[in-house]
Amino acid sequence: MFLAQVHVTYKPSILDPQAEAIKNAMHRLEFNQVTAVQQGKYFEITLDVPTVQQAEKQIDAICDQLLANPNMETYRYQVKELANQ
Amino acid sequence: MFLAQVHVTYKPSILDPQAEAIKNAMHRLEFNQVTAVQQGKYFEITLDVPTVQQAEKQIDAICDQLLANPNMETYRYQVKELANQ
Amino acid sequence: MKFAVVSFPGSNCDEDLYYAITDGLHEAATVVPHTTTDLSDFDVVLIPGGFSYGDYLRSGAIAKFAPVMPAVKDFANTGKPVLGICNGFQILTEAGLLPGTLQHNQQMQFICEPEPLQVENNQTMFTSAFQDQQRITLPIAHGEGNYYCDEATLASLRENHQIAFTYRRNPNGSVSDIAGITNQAGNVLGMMPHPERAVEDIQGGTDGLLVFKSLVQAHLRTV
Amino acid sequence: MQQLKSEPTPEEIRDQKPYEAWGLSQREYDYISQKLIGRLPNYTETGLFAVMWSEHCSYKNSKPILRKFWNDGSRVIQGPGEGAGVLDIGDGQAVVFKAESHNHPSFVEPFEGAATGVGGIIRDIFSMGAKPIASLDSLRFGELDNPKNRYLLTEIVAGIAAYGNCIGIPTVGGEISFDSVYDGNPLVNVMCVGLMDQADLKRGRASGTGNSIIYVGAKTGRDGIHGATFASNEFSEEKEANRSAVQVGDPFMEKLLTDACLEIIHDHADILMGIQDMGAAGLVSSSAEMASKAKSGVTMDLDLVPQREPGMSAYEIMLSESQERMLLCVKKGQEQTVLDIFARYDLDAVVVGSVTDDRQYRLYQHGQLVTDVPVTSLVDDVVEQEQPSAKPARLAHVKSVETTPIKDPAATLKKLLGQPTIASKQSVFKQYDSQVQANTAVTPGSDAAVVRVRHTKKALAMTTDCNARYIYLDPFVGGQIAVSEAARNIVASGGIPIGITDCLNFGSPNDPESYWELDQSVQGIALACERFDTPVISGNVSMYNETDGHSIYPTPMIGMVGLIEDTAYITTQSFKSAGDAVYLIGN
Ligand SMILES: Nc1ncnc2c1ncn2[C@@H]1O[C@H](COP(=O)(O)OP(=O)(O)O)[C@@H](O)[C@H]1O
Repeated sequence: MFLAQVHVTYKPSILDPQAEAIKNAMHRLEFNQVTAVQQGKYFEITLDVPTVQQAEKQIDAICDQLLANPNMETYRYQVKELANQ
Repeated sequence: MFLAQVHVTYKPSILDPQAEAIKNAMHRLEFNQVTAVQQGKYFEITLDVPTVQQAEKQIDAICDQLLANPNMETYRYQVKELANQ
Repeated sequence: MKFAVVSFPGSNCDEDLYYAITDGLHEAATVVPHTTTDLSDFDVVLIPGGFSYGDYLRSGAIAKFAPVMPAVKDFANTGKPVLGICNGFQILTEAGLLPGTLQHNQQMQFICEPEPLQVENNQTMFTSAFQDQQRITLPIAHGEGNYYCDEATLASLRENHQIAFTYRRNPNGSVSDIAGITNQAGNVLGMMPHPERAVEDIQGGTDGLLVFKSLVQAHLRTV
Repeated sequence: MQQLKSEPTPEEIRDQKPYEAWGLSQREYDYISQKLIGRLPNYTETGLFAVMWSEHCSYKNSKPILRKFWNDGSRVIQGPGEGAGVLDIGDGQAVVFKAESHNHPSFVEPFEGAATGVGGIIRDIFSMGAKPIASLDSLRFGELDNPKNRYLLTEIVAGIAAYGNCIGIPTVGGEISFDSVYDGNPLVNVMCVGLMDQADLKRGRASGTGNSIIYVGAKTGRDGIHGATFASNEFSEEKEANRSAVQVGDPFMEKLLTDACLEIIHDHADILMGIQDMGAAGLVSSSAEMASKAKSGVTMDLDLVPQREPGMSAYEIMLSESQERMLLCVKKGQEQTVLDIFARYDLDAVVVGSVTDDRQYRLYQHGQLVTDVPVTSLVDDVVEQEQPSAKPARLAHVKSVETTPIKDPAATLKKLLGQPTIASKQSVFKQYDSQVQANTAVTPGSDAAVVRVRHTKKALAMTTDCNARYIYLDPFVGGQIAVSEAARNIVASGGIPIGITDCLNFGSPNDPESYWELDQSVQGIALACERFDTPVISGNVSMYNETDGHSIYPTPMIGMVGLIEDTAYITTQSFKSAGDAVYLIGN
């Protein structure tokens, strides 16, 4: 069993209205020292495969096909083995 | 300048329809070895404060008040100092 | 009788509510901006549907910090009625005036359709004009209307008769088919269906008008 | 004339001809440099000409044909040529509408492409002074057995829903059909309808020497600038791979922008000289067109333009298609009134320039004059191109097509009803908030949608229609059929048809057969419009809808609006009660 931790974030040039709105909300709450906010998605995916190579291959494919929109987003991930329960 | 990396995720007891939908989509794409999916939000927040303690205190408050809904979400974060540009 | 309709940046049913009161109910209504800090002149506060602050982050999450919110809480504490519809319901849960949370619809899509409902409790300020267990139809239009609360909260909602409306064919996955709940005191109601879209025949039904008529009845009892 | 160090010199542009890749022909380039400005244009200017002279902005290929449309009629207050057309509906009120296509962006990035399509057409409506009261969407996809098409359908519908629902404009109708000719080239056409008091009518004019040009709304980023137009020396390979020109919509900001602009139009009409949205070719087309229509000049300082990314060149700032931006012309000395209103809505608004009397178009960046050309050379002097036209060879054989007689009508009926094109579209329109604003009297699922005009007895019926197969078989008659179908939908809903808008989705104008189809269908539409007394008051042309040399069916979408004099006349499609008589009318 492997656990993949995936981060999907916007490419730098993409307008992210959500992050803007969140930053503005922080400023309204008087957290004025916040100078930048970026937001993205985070996934934890458990895979029942025998090797880390297989886990990585599948996660790569899942990110490409499903989790990230290649027009606007990039992704990165880490795969680690889970201790047997 | 400090950078906080914040993860907001659902409490384990909460059924997250979005994560369910994503898991189902993975199965439709024949990634059948995926046994569990959790999803959450990821934020990178840049703060212009002098000390790491101040950064952590602010991030804690921001998470509590804004980024996480205590009914269903938990958060964790890491703060690191940014190299001066 | 004076109704306040609180308009947040991104609210989009504020005018609809205003007209439901003025044209449907023939009472006086004022649309007040999110910067208002005193609502004590009004008899009822209405929190409209829409996408306050874009509903970015979570629906209602940013609106709960709007300058008007302390006034809404003060108003609720006096025991006068506060009604949140759709995004208004989401804001009231985020602000802690109502228990629970509204999650994404189970099927992850926005749903707009007339929805068969049941009045579960006609003993509230918002439902007294309905019959007990009356079956009604109101439009729904939401992407995040899937009501969630934990077991303990659900038990106390039941015990205190806080469930005001239920869906007759659960469209979104809500716990216990919940479509609308009140707070424990019974003077704050949040509901996902839109009564303000069902006040004139041309809109396809008038069941929504009874929510507002109930408020008039409740007001008459207090004066 | 200045250019940045990294940009090619005018001589290098002349010799290396980058403009050809931007769609400017050698003849056009020569005409511009020799006849219109009398010198070689610099890099920024060449870019401005390329985009302003493109079909998208100038309609240079389609204009000769579009003139054949009929746009008279007693109700017409504003015909084609402004943000949207305007028709008189009595009581001092007017209906404003227009349709626009967002086909290519929706193929590249379906969710955002469709969402920004909705956002764009809404700005055209409120910039006239009208409150947007309804939208309709006309969609075409390839067949659904192809997963790519299912993906496009899901995402495009979600994008339309996300934008329309959030901004609070009901999506009340539309149409969808499926055919493999749209594989690789889906059509996303959105129509928006607005309601206004005639007294509030505003136009896109930069008039009155010395008056200020105010930029408002989202910051400018490098969105939507066509990849091909990036000179390779501006970006290192690595950066290029990591950046993206996708336009992203922000319906929340557009809601604020709509409310703020309408407030200024209502309360400060006297100081607002003109207003226009920044659509295709953003800042350059809006400012140049506003100056052209007012027969004035304009000067802007690009350093003042709110920017989302550092280091943007003048070319990029001017061509950016960032969404949710508007340009206003405001009386000198009265700017603060307008800026204060935008500040109240938390919107960026800045004075970026002023109106001049010499009819020159001047841009400054970093204190240097980077563009100095006559306004007319950008907007009015575009050389129209009547293209060669030829009747498609296939039409010679149309009549010989055999049809087989139906043996088992029940089975055929079931099969027909199972076709996605014919089946119920409820799974789509259920995702649209069709009732916000609480005026929708007939929601999707009937013939035309009906939206009542609050506080009057009136209502407006609206529909979009086009059966592209008929047009493929006979564009002239097919064009008439499209208008007739729309009119039947309006009449069946209780309305009198009063006008149309259109989206002309065609193949390449350089293909004589496509050009002929465009010409014929426009003539067919024009004739039908005259008969129905429904002037064409606005519209949009989308050409080059082809993949690998295969063009889509010619698809001139018709958006029609009808006036229902009394809400009591509203009728819906469904059978009402058992025992009612059923009549069949017509042949
Ligand atoms: N994309 C769409 N968006 C909104 N409504 C739609 C859409 N497609 C179809 N509808 C609605 O469904 C109903 C039937 O449409 P359609 O199948 O095109 O029927 P018809 O051929 O009779 O016009 C109409 O009310 C139409 O407005």
